Amino acid sequence: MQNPYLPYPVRIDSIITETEDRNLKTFRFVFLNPDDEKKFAYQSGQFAELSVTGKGEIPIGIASSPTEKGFVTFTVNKVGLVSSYLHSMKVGDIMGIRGPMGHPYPWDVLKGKNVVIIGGGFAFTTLRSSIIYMLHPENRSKFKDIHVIYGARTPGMLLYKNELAAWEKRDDIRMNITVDGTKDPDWKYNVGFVPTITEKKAPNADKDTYSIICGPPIMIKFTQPVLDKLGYAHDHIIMSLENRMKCGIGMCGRCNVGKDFVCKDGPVFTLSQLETMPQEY
Amino acid sequence: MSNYTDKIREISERLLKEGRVDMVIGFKQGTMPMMNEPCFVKKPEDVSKLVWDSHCGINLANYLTDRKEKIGVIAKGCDSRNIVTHIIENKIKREQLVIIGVPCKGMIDRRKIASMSDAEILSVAEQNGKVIVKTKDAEKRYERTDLLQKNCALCVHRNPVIYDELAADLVEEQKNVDRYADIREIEAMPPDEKWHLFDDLFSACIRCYACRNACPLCYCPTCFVDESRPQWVGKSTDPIDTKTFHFLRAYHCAGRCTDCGACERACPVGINMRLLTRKLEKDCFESFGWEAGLSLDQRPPLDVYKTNDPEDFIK
Amino acid sequence: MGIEPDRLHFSWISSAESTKFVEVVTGVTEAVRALGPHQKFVKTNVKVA
Amino acid sequence: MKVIKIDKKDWAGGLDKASSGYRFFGPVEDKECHNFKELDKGELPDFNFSNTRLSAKSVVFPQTEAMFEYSLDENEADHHLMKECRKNDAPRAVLGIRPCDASAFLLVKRNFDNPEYRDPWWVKAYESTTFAGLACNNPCASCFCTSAGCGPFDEKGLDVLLVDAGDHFLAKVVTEKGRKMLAAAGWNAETDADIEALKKDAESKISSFVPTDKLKDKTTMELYNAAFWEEAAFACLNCGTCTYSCPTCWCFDIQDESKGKSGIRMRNWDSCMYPLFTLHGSGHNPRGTKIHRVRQRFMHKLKYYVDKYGDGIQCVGCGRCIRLCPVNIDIRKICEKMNSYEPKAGDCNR
Repeated sequence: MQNPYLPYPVRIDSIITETEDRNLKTFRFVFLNPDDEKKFAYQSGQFAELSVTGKGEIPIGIASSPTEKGFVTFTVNKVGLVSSYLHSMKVGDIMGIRGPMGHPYPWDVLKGKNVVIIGGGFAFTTLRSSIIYMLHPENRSKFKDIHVIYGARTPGMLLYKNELAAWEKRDDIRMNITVDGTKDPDWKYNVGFVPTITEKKAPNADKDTYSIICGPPIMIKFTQPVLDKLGYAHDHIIMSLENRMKCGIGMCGRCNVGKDFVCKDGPVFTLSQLETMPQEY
Repeated sequence: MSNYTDKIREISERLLKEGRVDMVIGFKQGTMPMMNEPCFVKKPEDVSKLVWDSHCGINLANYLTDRKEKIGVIAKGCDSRNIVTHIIENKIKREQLVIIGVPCKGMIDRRKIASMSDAEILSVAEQNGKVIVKTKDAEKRYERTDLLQKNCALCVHRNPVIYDELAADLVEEQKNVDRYADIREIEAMPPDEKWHLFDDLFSACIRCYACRNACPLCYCPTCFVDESRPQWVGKSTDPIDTKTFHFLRAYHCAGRCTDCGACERACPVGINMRLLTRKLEKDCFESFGWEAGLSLDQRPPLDVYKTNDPEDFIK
Repeated sequence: MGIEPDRLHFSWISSAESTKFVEVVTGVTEAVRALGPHQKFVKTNVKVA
Repeated sequence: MKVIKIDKKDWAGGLDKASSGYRFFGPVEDKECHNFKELDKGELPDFNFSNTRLSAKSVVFPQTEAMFEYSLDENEADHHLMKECRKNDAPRAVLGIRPCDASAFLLVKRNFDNPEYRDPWWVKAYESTTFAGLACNNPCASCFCTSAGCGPFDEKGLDVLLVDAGDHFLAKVVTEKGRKMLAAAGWNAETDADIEALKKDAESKISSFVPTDKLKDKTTMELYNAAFWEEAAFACLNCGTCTYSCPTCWCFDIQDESKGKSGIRMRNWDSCMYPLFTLHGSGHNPRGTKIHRVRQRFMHKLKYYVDKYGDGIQCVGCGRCIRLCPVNIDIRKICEKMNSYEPKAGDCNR
């Protein structure tokens, strides 16, 4: 019997500090046993439990893409006991990851469709994974237009800055980067909150256009009416939820929203699904 | 007791009708023998829900914490003392409250009754100072005074210490009660013996925290057992963690506990944790002459420094 | 709580009372050494199923 | 199915004989109540009880259970790696478990043993256990097992059903596992004694009936938004008594605990009654109020579970939560309210 609680041992391969407040770091892990990488076959939108021995586990969205081989990456915000300790760890340290968990974004449904990615703050991780996945030469032709609207408080709070800059230069993805405000005179992208930029830049809805939206609750709250205004059907709006988790496999009982577990039945839900569920997230 | 119920309903109805309160907090008839359920009444026509009998042992001060409404609250002696403590500790304002005082003759110990009978108890009623306990095949009568909750038998503040209305005439306080005979016995034990006593006392604990949550003093937004950074107490059923929880909780209540007995009443496994809280109560009385919740004008002893505080333990 | 009386000491010592400080520390050390290692509030490893 | 007659004077001897092949668990009186514990060699279960204070779930799912052990000592080759703790999976038998508690394992099994994941510790403990249940000849007034898809003589969670018939037990063999245990004890006197009459008699003594038939017809949001929750939750202290005493509650927490350079990852029972259960790292709590938490408990048992598995409520009607609740919150009353609820215009939304 495969023990679903047993983490795969990994080594920290690199650590990048992403944001100017130093609260977000991207960890790249390499599996100690190469076979485990095969077992850890994932798709964009899934998450995993990062296990820090002696401290505990935290559920974190997978930031790398299945098209990137040899490692997995996670961007971790420093908030609690485990994440704070993780931030103090060094390259070469041994820990564990357990997963992949949950459902990915519905890639079967999204095939042949326009995809509008709307992200805010540090919730951009699985969206980064999705973009890398869709832009991969093998996959790009499977999707029509790709729009990205991504905002952070300031330029220094944006994740994956080098990649954002590289995507800006491409013509097969339409980038709309924005910040809430900046004093930087050289800032060449948008200024304004994500909902405002969405209203200006997102394509109008049609049956072939889906939006994936991840961000802080306040951003989601104000972006949703904008998408309504643009005519997006609620089953075309895809969201990813977060809740406190322990087991990650639907057993420990805390992350449920109605009868569904965020860990096992989510974290990806459409807005029309969420409308039939209690707002316990 | 039915006249208590009538009077409580009458007062509550008046308070609600006159708009002096938004809600009255009291008890409604329970579904099990010897159990009543704390409840609120917001409309004058609903006051018939309210009841009063010898099974209203839960401390209603617990339901006042941080509430914003104007509340009529039914208060026994111990409840009233905890209301005083709540007011002193800024958990509710005096102006928000209309206290409906209930002079109390003690609550009945449901565990004691259950332990005296092999058969399941189907009903418990009272008549002229007698308690009538019915099981499937038998009916037994007991003296009410023999069946009081342990804390009630030792109570010296049966009358509410603060009230705006009264549901009955004041009762005579019990005199010459030796509140601490058992505590003195424990104090006299050598350390090892004490340790074994506590080992045994808490061995059945399942860490459900019913004692803490039933206690009107335990309103911390994050209890020390739930703190994770740093973690004070382990979360397992390890006996050391269990004892740490009980000892620390008792200390947190030092100088505040009114011995209302809610902790013991709530415990699903019947742990006598009042042995700890009463030891601290005794110390506060002996060292500072302090009894909790008797006056709105005095700060609790652990809250103030006085030059004559006892310090013979300092070398 | 079952902790031996000699294991816990309280004392007022001013920063000027160096001699008293030495006396107290020596006294405490001796008293606690006489009692030996504390066994009661020590968690070895969690006893679990 | 076969019925074996066990003379009570052969009881201790049989258990002694079988004890070489089984670890026995049974009800034992401790202080003021009975609870399940592992029986010492020669110790007999005490059947002079109506039901144990806590359920028998801890036999399979202990309140604290070690999952992994680890070393933080970097001089050791396997430092920081989780190693599964060795468990005693030798055959066990639970003696005198009530049919309600035994059938609770079947409800819980759906959580721990499903097509996607199997919980190794729960599954191994469950599979290595033989359930020799004791029929309830005298159910309590607060029992409502027959309303919860169970009953005082219910066999579905059992391997053997023991019926106390005065100077002897009648043991109905329910499964092969049960047959083996009886054989190991050397009990083999087949009888054609009828236990149906005793069963009918016991069932007729159940006085509590709780309707559950309409729960599935309502939408989650109708029940979730129902107006009665504020009143239903008012008295609740948010202690974990109901959940810890419940045979069908399975929620748990995972914790690492280190001492020096080594430690264990363990799990402990947890409860939806506690605010910490769902508290996010950010401080946000999706079930931030008592009303949320009380509603979660009842909605889980009486609606979410019903919808998820389509096979009744997550409750066996043992009545423990009713008897032990310090403030008399009664699942029977809440279930009635939910079952008979008709949504009204003007109910608060969300």
